[in-house]
Amino acid sequence: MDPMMRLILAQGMLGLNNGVFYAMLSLGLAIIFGLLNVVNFAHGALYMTGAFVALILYSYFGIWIGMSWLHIGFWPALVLAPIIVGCFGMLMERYMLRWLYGLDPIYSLLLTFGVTLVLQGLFINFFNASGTPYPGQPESLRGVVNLGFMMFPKYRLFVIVFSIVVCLAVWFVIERTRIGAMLRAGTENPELVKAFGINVPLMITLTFGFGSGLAGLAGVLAAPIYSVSPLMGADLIIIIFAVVVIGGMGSIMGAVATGIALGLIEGVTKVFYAPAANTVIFFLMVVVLLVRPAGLFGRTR
Amino acid sequence: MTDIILETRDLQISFGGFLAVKNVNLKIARGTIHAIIGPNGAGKTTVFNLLTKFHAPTAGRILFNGTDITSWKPAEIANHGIVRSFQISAVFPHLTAMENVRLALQRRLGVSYHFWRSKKVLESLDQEAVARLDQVGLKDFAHLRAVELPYGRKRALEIATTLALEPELMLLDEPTQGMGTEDVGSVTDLIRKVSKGRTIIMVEHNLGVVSKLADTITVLNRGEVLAEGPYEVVSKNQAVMEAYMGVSAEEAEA
Amino acid sequence: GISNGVVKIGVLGDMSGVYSTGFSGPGAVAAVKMAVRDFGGKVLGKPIEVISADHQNKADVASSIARKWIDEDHVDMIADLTNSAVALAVQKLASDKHVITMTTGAATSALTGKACTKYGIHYGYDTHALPVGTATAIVKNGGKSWYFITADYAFGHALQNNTAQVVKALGGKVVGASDVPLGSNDFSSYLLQAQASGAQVIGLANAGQDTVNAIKQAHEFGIVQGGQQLAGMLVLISDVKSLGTNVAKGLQFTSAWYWNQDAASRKWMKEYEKFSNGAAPTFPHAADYSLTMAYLKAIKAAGTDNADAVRAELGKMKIDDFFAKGGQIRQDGLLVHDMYLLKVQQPKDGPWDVAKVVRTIPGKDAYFTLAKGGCPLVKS
Amino acid sequence: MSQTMEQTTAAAAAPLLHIRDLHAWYGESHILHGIDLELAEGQLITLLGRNGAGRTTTLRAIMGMVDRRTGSIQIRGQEFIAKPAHRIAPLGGIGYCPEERGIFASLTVGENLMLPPAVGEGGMSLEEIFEMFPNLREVRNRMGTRLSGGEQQMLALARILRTGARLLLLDEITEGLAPVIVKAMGTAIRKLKERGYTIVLVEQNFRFAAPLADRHYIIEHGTVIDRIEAAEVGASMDRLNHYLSV
Amino acid sequence: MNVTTHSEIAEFDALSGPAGQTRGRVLQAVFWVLLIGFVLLAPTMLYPVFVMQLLCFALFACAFNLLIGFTGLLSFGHAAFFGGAAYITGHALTAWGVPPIPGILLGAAFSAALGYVVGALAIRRQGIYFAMITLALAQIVYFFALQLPFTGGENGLQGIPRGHLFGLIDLNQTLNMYYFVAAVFLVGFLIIYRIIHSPFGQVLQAIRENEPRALSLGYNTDRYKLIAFVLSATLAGVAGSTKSIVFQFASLTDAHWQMSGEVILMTLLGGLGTIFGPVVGAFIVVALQQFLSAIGSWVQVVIGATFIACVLLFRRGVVGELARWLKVGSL
Ligand SMILES: Nc1ncnc2c1ncn2[C@@H]1O[C@H](COP(=O)(O)OP(=O)(O)OP(=O)(O)O)[C@@H](O)[C@H]1O
Ligand SMILES: Nc1ncnc2c1ncn2[C@@H]1O[C@H](COP(=O)(O)OP(=O)(O)OP(=O)(O)O)[C@@H](O)[C@H]1O
Ligand SMILES: [Mg+2]
Ligand SMILES: [Mg+2]
Repeated sequence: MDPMMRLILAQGMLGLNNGVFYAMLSLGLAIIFGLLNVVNFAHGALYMTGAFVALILYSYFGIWIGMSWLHIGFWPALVLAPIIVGCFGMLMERYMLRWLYGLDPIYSLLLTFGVTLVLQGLFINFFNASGTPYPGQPESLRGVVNLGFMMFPKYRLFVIVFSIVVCLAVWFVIERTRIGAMLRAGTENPELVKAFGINVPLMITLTFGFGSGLAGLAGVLAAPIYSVSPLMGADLIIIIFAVVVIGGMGSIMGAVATGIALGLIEGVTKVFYAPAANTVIFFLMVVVLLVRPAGLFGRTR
Repeated sequence: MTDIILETRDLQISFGGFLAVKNVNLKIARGTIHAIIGPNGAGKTTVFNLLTKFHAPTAGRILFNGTDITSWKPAEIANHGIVRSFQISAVFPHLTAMENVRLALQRRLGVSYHFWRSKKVLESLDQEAVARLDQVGLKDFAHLRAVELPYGRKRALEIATTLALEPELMLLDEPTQGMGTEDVGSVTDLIRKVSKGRTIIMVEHNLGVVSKLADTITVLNRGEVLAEGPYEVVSKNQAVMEAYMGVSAEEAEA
Repeated sequence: GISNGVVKIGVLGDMSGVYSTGFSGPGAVAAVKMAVRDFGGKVLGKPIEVISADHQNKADVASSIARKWIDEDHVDMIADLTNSAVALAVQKLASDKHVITMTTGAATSALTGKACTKYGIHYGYDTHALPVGTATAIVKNGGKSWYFITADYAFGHALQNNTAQVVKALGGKVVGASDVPLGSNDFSSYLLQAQASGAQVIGLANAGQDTVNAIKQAHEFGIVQGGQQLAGMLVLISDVKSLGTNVAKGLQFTSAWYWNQDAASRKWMKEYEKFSNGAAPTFPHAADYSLTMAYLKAIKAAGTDNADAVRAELGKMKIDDFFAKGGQIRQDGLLVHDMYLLKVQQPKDGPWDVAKVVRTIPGKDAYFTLAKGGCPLVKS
Repeated sequence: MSQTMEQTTAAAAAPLLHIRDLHAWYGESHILHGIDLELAEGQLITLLGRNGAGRTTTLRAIMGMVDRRTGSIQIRGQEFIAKPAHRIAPLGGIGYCPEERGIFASLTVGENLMLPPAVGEGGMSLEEIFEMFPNLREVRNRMGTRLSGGEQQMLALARILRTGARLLLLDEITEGLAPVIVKAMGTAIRKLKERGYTIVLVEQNFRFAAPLADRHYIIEHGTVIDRIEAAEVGASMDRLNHYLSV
Repeated sequence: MNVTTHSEIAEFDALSGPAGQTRGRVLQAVFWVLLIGFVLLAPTMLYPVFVMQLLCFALFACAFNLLIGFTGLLSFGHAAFFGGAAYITGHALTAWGVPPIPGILLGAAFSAALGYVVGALAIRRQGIYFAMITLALAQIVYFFALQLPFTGGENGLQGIPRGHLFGLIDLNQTLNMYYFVAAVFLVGFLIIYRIIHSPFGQVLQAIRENEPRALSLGYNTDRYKLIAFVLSATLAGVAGSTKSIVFQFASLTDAHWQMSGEVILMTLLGGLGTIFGPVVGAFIVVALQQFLSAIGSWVQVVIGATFIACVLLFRRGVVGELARWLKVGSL
């Protein structure tokens, strides 16, 4: 194979790897935005929290409870961390955001920004600003797979497949189940859904929890790849915002597709002009804004 | 032949495939009050939005004094004498009544972009602003902020502000909506008073008001013109009775 | 005499970022405090005080702290200054205000080269000294073509340049480089670029967690198995520890000091571990201790904490302790002393015995000469 | 517990729905200016009036879908004025069919049908519903908005019948429907009445409403200006025409 | 169509009758005296560099407030103007030897141009999208600050010479520098005060309160918003330029999104849409950072918690709450 082609494919794989994270995060953001009209700035911080929960479960929890031999590993963390982060999200919705409904959505953006700072600050204090490696990567996912054009770590392959499955599952839940139907109906006409006797406030809380949980899940998946650091969500959230502006908040699938596509574009950009890779998304955003102000999949609200 | 101030030709707009206004042809005669009625969701407000360029029509043309204004911007329309009010009271809540009116007068001075000048230059307009307020009976409230005015007075303020632009053509969207009976009366009188020398297009549900004020009525239904004419004619129209009142032919005869 | 009746040493380091575990951080503060204790807590009858702050690896944060320390708190000497951008900024600012800085964590050779100042001292190692050991050994072993993965700021670029010089001088060549932001957590795409370049050696012109991440991910992507060699240009034993000796096997790196190099060092290591509740020191920590001692001795010898007098005394002193062998602070502010080429080994003497000394590099070979450095002060 | 007993006994005597001096606002617009009405179990009343008179708003105020409301709304003796919107339907056993039908565009017909949770015992089964509205059976998997107006209206009605609600608030269910479907709706409403449902019907189509209703309320400008029993309709035709005519 | 889009930022429901207006005037006078008194006397009581920092941030916050408080636009990318101008001024002074005042003007001109581009793009979308777009565009600026050769990347621009004012007054003297900064601040503050109280300011307020209505009165609202954006960006640039001279430093911190967040906090804390609020807010935040620096990275936690408290408990901010409490219209 032509070495250039090889490199493009290889960077594309890494881009896909990033893309599934973008997809999962913008998915959660879109779900929350759809129902609550809240742009959750803390989404990146929740992602980071998810990664830390995994790290704590593995490396610290045992010590805290005086059983230093205890390491709660990756698989349990994959379940526990989203639940913990989801619960945190629900508390946040229930005790903070709820007071801001009906006000300009800018306030909820600012509130979640504040939450972001607090979470970041706390984790910096307890774990310092640099990354801590996550040692709990499961044995079964160690090693590489030969893709023909590159050696690709098994774990990353797992992340790509798993995330796509999660996105599809979320899509399925939202598009094909009764709960999803309630959510969609609530997005369209919350008043009427309330009039049917559905506890919309509770539904909102649970949805927020679910969206947050997705961020937490992405965090756990990221932990073994990137070292776990308090700032890991900070730069990501801005990229996710750009993804959202490009894709529009229109559809669940739109969020996922845009996320993955942008990851790929970013990856391939690395081949040609690496320094621009971090910014190519923002340039794309400008172009999309000029051509389609409502975003690719957006409807104006 | 009457003098036509505003004309629409096959005006049409669709929202994501839904035709909210279809093939509407209006001819508004200068100096008249023209009412648009129709069931909720018939497209009345949307027609207003089209006329004042808050929406761009998907098809059709709008002519104002014979000029094609279809592609103009909202601000331009206003500057050429077409001014609208809104279905829900539209004032600047934290400005005083006087400042509200003054904002409409201010454009005349041509200083609106002057960010380096003191707003004292605007004081030359105060007298006229108060006079305008007087016209709608708000003189005594000139220094209250709009948010503190009762609902009916806010509508009056809105009309005063609109008038201050000396519009050739005024568009009023449900001017009496949400008012007590007394207020309805006074606003009706007010509209009659200010209609002298200008053209008014209004949307109104209150047929009492419409019958008292309107020279011509257009009935919209599902985005289409159902009937048009003076009150006496329209109110006898069979289609209108059915669509608007839901009274069927036999019943009307009965 | 002593200004304000107290000698104040400010430890301005990275207390929470990428360099807080190996180079700087609480470990550096501990080393300085231990030196003060060992000196007796007083100099010329006046108390010695140590204050510290976190510069967050931001040069602007560092300079405003330094400015305040000097203006308001009357700090006499600023130590540590890990992070080259920080060190360059603070050294200039402090010298303008006649305050001595003794940089140790930062590596760029510009500190005593173009950017040298009257009161700035660079103590421990620099980007010139590092590749002399490591790169020479690798090129001589056949690693002729290099690709750099470089931390994108003063330090990384200096290290890359200095290394490239060594490589070229020995007949090797540089085929490319990727600049990576400090504290990046994903090196995979840069590693792939490096792999695609076909270079024999991937030189890591970075430090701390960055180096660790890069090496780890290179293993993850099978790059080492693919036949390319990794060369960490600045590696601490704590990095080797966190990589594990399996991943780090065969790695050679240059260090200013190794705790197991002689009896004095082993003894100091024990003391330090006791003083800091079991934390093991890295070579910058040892340097922090050594420079504090040197500074206090200079005050004692000068009989004052006046910067000019102390600086002059420091230049005259022979620096020869467990850390610096045959050391001398030159006019440009550089401490010249012996360096060591280490090679990773399976631990023998306890968990921290992760390497052995392969070669001692005499100070005069490791560091540039006064003339070559380009320090404007040196002309006369 | 004795209190609940009292309430139940009281409810038997009192009307099922009893509204007194109901005011409602959208934002600052004061839309309802004191509505009074009542109806007993099994009765059907209509709210008549011109466009914009406030009939829809009356129903929305009952459902808690206005920005502010005052006065009293009692259902089976229980006060609802302060209840949050999502508690009203289950507590009162109410089914609400909104003016614009409220079919959710992003849901299929089946999902629309299954969306409202049960609010009481004895809701109709799907079988019964498809028997009543055979058209719906064929379009089950279509998206909600791809239905004809008539089908949408049937769906809107059908989905609240599924919930077991016994008090139905129906807003202009014949609006924009072909005569044949209007007829079908009429049959459906009659059947419901026979089954003992209590119904509030907002209608423009007096001909449709007249034969079904026990009583008519005329609303204008947010208040009830007249009330005509079914038996008096013939005698009051002039009055009615006056209220309703253009 | 929903036309009730006026933003609820700084929603005063306090009554301000004629009594309230006189009280308001008196109070404004008090604030003016306090402010000018503080600016003149501060260096005798406080560390001058600290006060200079305060003033730079106060000006930055006031410039930002012009946009959010008086136009209703939340920009989440104002650091781009602050930091961008700092770099330009720093470069002009260092590389071209430009004197301080032309240097600041250059920085401001750059910010104005940048503000025009960013503003023109961002006003294509409203509300929350506006915020996200400004944030993303600021990220591009950050990227350039990191990549362009003259900015010094992560090192920043160091050792910017303070130079001499009119070739005479040596700004390396702390007090000279101080009074120069004080003058820049006061001039900037006066300009903002004037803009707010100009015919243009009236239109801005109208747009903030009810944009469709302003449009129907014939105001080209997009144009006004854009001009306001450019003005705000320019003044933010002046603040950034001045800060770069004070600290002799231009760095990525100045252009980072966290800086955009901080300026929002200052403004919110002091009171959106108030005249003196941003100054008070800036003082509180800078002082907090200064005095809390002893507890290290807890600063961020405290700042974040302040943010939350502010949004939940006193959205009007310190000065806004004070105005409401004293029942005066605006301060
Ligand atoms: N921006 C929009 N996007 C999509 N649909 C719209 C939009 N604006 C109006 N519509 C739809 O167009 C139709 C006409 O609405 P319009 O507001 O013009 O009615 P109206 O006659 O003014 O009614 P009302 O008397 O209730 O004010 C409605 O079905 C409405 O839902
Ligand atoms: N969301 C709203 N905000 C403000 N005013 C409203 C709103 N909805 C309705 N209105 C106004 O309230 C008044 C009463 O409306 P309502 O919909 O109750 O009338 P209706 O009697 O049901 O007439 P229709 O035949 O049009 O359905 C009207 O003037 C209408 O414009
Ligand atoms: Mg309307
Ligand atoms: Mg209705």
